[in-house]
Amino acid sequence: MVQPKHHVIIGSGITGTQAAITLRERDPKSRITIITMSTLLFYNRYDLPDVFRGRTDWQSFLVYPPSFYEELNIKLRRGSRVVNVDSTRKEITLGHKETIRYDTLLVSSGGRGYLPEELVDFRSLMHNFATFEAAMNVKKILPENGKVIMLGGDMLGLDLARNLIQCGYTVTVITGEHTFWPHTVEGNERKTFMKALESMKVETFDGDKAEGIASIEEGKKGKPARKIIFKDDTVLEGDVVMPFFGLAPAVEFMIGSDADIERGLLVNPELRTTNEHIFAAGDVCQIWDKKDKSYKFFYGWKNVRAMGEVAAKNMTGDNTAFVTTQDEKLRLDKKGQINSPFWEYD
Amino acid sequence: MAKATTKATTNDNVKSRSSDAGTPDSPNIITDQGDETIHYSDDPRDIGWVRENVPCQASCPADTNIPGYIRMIMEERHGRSYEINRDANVLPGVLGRICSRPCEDSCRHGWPGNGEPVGICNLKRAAADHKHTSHRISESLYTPTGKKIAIVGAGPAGVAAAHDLSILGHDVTIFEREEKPGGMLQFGIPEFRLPRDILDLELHNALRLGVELKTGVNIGSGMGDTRVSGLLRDFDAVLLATGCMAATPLPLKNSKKGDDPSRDFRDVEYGLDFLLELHRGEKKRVGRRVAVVGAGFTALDCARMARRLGAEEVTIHLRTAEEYIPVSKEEIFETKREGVRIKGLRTPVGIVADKMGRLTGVEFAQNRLGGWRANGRRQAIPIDGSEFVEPCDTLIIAIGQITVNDFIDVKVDLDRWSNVAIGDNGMTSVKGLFAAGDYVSGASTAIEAIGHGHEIALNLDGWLMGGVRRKQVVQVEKVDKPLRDRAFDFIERQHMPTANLDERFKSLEVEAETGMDHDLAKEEAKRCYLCDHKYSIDVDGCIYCRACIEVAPRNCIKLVQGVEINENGTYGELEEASEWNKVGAIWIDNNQCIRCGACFMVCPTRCISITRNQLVTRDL
Amino acid sequence: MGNISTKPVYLEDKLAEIKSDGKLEYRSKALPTWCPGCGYFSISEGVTSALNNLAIKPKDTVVVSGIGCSSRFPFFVNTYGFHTLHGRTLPVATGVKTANDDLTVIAVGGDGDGFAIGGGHLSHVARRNVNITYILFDNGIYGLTKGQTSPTSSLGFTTSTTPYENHDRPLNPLMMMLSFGSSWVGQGYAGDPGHLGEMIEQAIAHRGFSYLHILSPCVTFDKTDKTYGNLNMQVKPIPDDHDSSDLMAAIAMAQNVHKPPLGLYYKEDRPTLADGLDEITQQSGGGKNVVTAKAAE
Amino acid sequence: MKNTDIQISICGSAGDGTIAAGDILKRALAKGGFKVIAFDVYPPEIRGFGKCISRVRVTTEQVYSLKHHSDVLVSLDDSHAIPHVGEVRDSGAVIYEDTPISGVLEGSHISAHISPGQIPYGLPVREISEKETSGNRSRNIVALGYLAGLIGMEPEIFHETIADKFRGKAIKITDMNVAAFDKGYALGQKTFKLDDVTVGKAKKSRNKDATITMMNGNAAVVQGCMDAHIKTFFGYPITPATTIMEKLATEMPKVGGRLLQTEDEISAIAATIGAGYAGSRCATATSGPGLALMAEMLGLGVVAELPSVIFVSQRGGPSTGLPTKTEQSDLNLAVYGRGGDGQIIVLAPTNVEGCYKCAGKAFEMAEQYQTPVIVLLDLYLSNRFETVELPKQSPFTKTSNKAAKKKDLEGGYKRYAFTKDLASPRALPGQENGMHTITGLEHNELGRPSDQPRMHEDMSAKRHNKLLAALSHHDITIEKRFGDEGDVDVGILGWGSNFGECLEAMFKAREEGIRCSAMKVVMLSPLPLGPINDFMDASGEVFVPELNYEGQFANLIQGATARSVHSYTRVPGSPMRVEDMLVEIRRLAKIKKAKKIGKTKKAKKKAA
Repeated sequence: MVQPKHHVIIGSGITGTQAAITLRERDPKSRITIITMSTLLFYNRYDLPDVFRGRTDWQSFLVYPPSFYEELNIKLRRGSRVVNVDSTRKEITLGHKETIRYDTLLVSSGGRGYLPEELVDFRSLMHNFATFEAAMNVKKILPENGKVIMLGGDMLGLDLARNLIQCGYTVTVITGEHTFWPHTVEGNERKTFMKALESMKVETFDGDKAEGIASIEEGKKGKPARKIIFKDDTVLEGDVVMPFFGLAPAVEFMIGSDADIERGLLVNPELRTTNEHIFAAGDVCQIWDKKDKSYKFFYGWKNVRAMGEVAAKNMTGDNTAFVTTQDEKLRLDKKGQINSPFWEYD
Repeated sequence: MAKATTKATTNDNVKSRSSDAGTPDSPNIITDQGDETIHYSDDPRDIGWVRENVPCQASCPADTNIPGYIRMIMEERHGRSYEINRDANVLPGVLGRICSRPCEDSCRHGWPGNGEPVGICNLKRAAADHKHTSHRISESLYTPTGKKIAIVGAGPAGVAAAHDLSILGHDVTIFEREEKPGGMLQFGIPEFRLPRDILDLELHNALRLGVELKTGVNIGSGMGDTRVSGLLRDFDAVLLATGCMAATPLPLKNSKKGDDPSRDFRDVEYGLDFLLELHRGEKKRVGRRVAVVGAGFTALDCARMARRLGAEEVTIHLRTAEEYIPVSKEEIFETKREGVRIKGLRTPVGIVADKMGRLTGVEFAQNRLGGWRANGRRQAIPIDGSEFVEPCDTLIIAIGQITVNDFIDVKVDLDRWSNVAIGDNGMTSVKGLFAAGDYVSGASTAIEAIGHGHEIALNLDGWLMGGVRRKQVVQVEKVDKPLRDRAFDFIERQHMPTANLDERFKSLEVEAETGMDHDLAKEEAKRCYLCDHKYSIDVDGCIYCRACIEVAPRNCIKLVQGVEINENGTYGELEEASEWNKVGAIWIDNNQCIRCGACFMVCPTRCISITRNQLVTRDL
Repeated sequence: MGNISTKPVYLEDKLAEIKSDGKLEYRSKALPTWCPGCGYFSISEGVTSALNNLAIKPKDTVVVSGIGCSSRFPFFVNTYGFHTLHGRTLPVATGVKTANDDLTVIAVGGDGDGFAIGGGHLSHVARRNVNITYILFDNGIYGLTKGQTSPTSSLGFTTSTTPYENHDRPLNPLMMMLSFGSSWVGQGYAGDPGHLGEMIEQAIAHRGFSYLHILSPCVTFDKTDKTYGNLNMQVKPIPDDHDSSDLMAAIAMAQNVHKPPLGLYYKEDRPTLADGLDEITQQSGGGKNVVTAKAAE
Repeated sequence: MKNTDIQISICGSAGDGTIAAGDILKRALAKGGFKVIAFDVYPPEIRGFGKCISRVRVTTEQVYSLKHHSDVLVSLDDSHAIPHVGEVRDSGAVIYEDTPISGVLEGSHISAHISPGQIPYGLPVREISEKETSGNRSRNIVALGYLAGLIGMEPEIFHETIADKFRGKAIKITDMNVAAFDKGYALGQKTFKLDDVTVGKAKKSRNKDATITMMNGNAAVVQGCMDAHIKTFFGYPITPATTIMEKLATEMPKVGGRLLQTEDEISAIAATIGAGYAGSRCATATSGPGLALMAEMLGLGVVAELPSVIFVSQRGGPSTGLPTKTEQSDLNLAVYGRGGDGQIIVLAPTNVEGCYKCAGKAFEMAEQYQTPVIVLLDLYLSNRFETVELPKQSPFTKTSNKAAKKKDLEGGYKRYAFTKDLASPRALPGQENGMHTITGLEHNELGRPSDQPRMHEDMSAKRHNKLLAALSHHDITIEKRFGDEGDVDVGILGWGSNFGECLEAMFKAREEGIRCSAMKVVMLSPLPLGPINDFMDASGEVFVPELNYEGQFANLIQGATARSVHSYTRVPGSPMRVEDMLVEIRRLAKIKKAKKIGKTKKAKKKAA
């Protein structure tokens, strides 16, 4: 008897989950395992700003109930960190030293917030917004009508910013090269969008003009909890400092495998890595663009879900190429407010 | 199970202990006269054990006794620690700053599941920093032999060889082209990584045993040059250690002469020359936007130096990616922290200049990654038609160095890479002419050069004296009880303190890394597993009670029924047994053992022993 | 005791030696379930070595035990075994031996099993001189029931049933067995496996009732009294000039409970139970002994 | 505020400190004012590698048994805990080691078995333990601390309990364990809590005359003995009764009592009866195998009419059986297990508080009726922890001896005189003019051997009938009914430790609309037939669940009442599953309904 194939997916986000659903459709008898560091089942991180509107029950964020995984016979390994992938033995080692064999592997571990190296020393004074737990943590410490200082200001951050403002908080974005990431906005266009930001009541502060951040410190008693000191001696105060410098792919566990890495995992348009049994999809991969002759990241909900589906198809014998379906332009809506395809999801 | 064929010959090697007590080769000898506490062995299984079980030492090109010196820091005997270093490498304070640290890549503490490697290099520096101000260097000198040796080049290989040869009783003269000794250390490494006072002091100490240093002497065939043929006539032996002091050229489009754009464009120069000129005292300037091409330490040094010289945007362009370049993660992090950006998958193909001939940008081709090269690096393959331009004002090319052979006026055989060919003992095709260091191997690291100088010196001595005078054996020495605590294993790797960014950019001399203080170094030293300690079970005294297995922190003590023996006589995998009647022995798997000592403490029949196994060189 | 020499030991040499030796044949497949570090491991090693050295085949060996940690023993050796009831080891062993003289019967048990609940049987099996070996694992505590006082617990020893110190004077098993008429009495120590193995070998080789007393620490419930640390300092070898046929000298030596001498105390050759039974058979004018007849075939 | 009802299971290998962790947990929570029911399962091995589970149910209101589903599972050993992951309810927590020593094969780590509805909490237990204590022995405490921190229990009560636990050991040991607890606690507090297990406030008791404590059945027995002024105790260790002797060994000397560990059970019961003869309040404790050994000596107790109390904690049998598993299969041995007509009094408490009452009352009855009294517990009850309210003042007499008075002694003292209440005045050694001889032989009123047929008949009747007076004993609940009053569809007749499960099942059945009540029978010999018959009259169907194979109690009832019951027997070695009992109750309720309808139809037919 032929053993059913074991498809292993690293990452339980939209990409991984979509891939698992497609895999189950196409290969009903296979074993499917999703490995994730999260202790929660899949939820949309786009929903997280709702935390500030008082939606604090984690169960309400779940996209699928627990029974969904049982019905589709998808094994979930939560709280599990992948530490190594041995592509010759086709084995994954988890942080708790368990090894898992795979027949095909999909890496959809996504990206994590990038923090410029010169700010690393101040990491303990900042709050991220990557997970439900992190979001709840910010909600807990942010006083009513409190002030958030946002560094960088990528589109994830700006989404949070507009939500925070609607909830009565104030937000100051320290702008710089990562503002509007992943969109590239330059020259006059940038000026327009900056203005639009202000019309959305997002305060901005030009970080480059102030020669960059010299240090981040704890605020004095009775004062806001954080202060940012710039090299030109400007000081900004706020209750919470949050970095939003775009995403860096989470690939460190793939270094021992023979899948190529530049910043992310390098894949062809069929989302295959340089190892025939390993695929990558979502924010973790750089896809070869024949036209531009370069490896490109594709962000946004529509893109990464499509990637999950494409990868799953190709893992089960298809040869579909990923084509982006998402408009990548930053735009203004009728009210003159910023809108981004990056913010759109079903 | 592989059957063992080698039989122990250890009895023949047991020598009287008293004659060795107190010699620098055998530190910490237990002087208790009661039972046999020191044993010497040249059994390949014992030598193999040290080689396999002390991975840091095995991977050190200079064969530094790393657990030995780290243990001394733990005991706060920094001077002794420094001397153990000096046995293998005469420039501990220097290497403690700039070593490429192959040892840390192999450190047991960094093996999967064990955490991060021990900060071996930082500790080396700590030993140098914290030794007593009136520290006494110990050298054990041999009787003068009356032999004269000339060494060409006062770089790390030459200095290491000169030091060893002078100890062995020979008269040594070094000829150096520059005004100061040190070679690449003196001229190729920025001061923010290596302060010159440290370098000068250690060079002085290495050579002050009677080595004659002649600087400003050009060896060559031109007017006023000293000739190699002449040296061969005047000396009993000549050692060439001139290093790799020429930059590898990078041919680029739009460069008139095709192969060397630095000659056509003022804003294009080679990283090696950039640093050499800077350190010879020339004033160097860079533009606002600097592009550095290259993936080694030199590229990073140039980029960081460019930032110090006022460049605002400095980018290092890699052919492959960060993951695959031979530079430590800390170094990359510090470089990025200083504002340098690193971009991958691009090969420079051309120069873009304005009408005035001023550089305005570099043209790159997008790469894809290819297979692995023999040296463990990744291949990068440019993609046709993918060219793009990155604007910049200065281009620094740091893609490698090559050797130059045109100074030799005697005919010497070269290998296929145009490096000088040497035999097993380091001698070239010309009798009495030896070569060592980068000059032989091509551009490598300081520690490799020192290791090679050390090795060639011993061979050269053998050749001069008509036979090898010393031999490496394993010194097995009893240790009374475990020297570590399990809690030590949970200490996080201590980070090297660094100067803050403002401070660093104040002048070119400010050292970026400020050194570990006494306590920090001791804390880090505690992390060392002391891999030279061997825990063994005396099977005859073992009652198979598994008390040791019960307390073991990992799967390190096993019920075994067999063992693989490798071809070189060392041990391979242990074959475990799960059935009681198959259990031949309970044995400590040295690959897993982290020397925590828990087993030793619980053994009811006291059949577990600890020995310190060190490679020592003994006179024959 | 332990390798204090720094001379390296090579595993493959050792494994080859152990494999060719044959001792492993006497072990069961299952790993012993005694607490790691238990002295009983040492005894187990000793018994298997002894049987191997004496070339007594596993099939010809029966190990009988009662209840207690030590009585798990039959499960860990590859011989015939009988795990009976608390204290009733010796009568069962007598029955086995009486039924078939050709078997080597080894009774094993602990201090509680042998000297408390089963104490009544000791004197009788000794005076009858049943040709069996009784190996007494003395850890001075009840291990299986998690640490109560035993008949050999020291004065002043605190256990869960003697929380205010034990005031019952401990038995002197060696003196008892000497006085009961054991024809072979010796003492070993689990912490000295080499010597212990030799003693077990001699005890099994003896024709008649042999009683071997073994001092063996309970690493789980006795952290203060009969520990390896304490016993290591106390035990000493029997002097070379001791005459093992001198019962009074042996009894005198058995008095030394603070520095327990290790070795053979007393040995005497005299008719066994089976000899007596054979004699009665003859006296009664009956036929040949059935057991012996079987063995003769 | 929501009532607290949490069940925590800690599962590990013997030697992992599983039971110790559970012990600290329940003691601390009882100290915090909660009601606690707890039961441990541990292996028969020495320390070996067997499975241990400690289950603790913590509630605000009194409950009667453990739940089938736990809210939290703590794994100290995955190989043992994996089969128990399924017992954690949805949205419950699973706490486990996520940094094991060595590599494991796919599926051997517990995280592979946690269902999507359960919440995983991995933590480096061993590392933290080794970091804090340089050893791995405090893994259990670290995990406990984590648990406490995660669900928000007060750390102080744990600190105190840990200090209590390690009292008598080096201070360093306590400190290290407290540190290990705190490290785990801090981590637990820091962990983002996703399960819905929460601790509410505990209720404070209002009874001023009672002390609230948490103890197991064996400890309650000991407390009963102490409050009843026990004087002597002789015993021999045997699971699961040993802890009675261990505790008494600590307590009795404090009030001048004497305890001796004898060489075996034969000796223990002999000494107990000897002490009884001398007038001392005395007892022994054992389990099935020991009781079997005592049978002969108990016969002597019966015929000699001497008081003795024997605490018997049953385990799985027969023979050595299942030493560490619970069962109710020594009923026959306790009630019938003697040579000759050897009726004695047998009491079977149903909960921990009952253990206390029965223990104290057993001494009174033994003296009053001059007989051995067996108090029949089982491993489940012996080791089950509950919070109990114990009276501050001892409710027991110092002695209930029917002492021989001056007039009894005049003119030849009759040790076995036939009297109105059938218990003869008893003279004690040392009492003037009371000298007599005790024998196991049948005897006359004077105590002298007699084999006269009439004497044997009269003495047999005396020994039998004097015990019937115990049925009207005012101080002890011989039987008690719970649930619906009046006629019910299903009546549950329960005994011993299993009655807690009976109650839970009864309450659940009532929630489902079944008319149901439960009655416990505490005195098994002599049997309170009157109330039992009344209960059976009121019950449509009589359901008798018990943990033995033969239905020993059902047989006892059926034999004594000549009426049939629905016997329901299980021998899993563990407590009965309430869910399983409920299935049976539903079935019986349907039978009852069918009968009713049948009856009505018949009646209608008749009428027609």
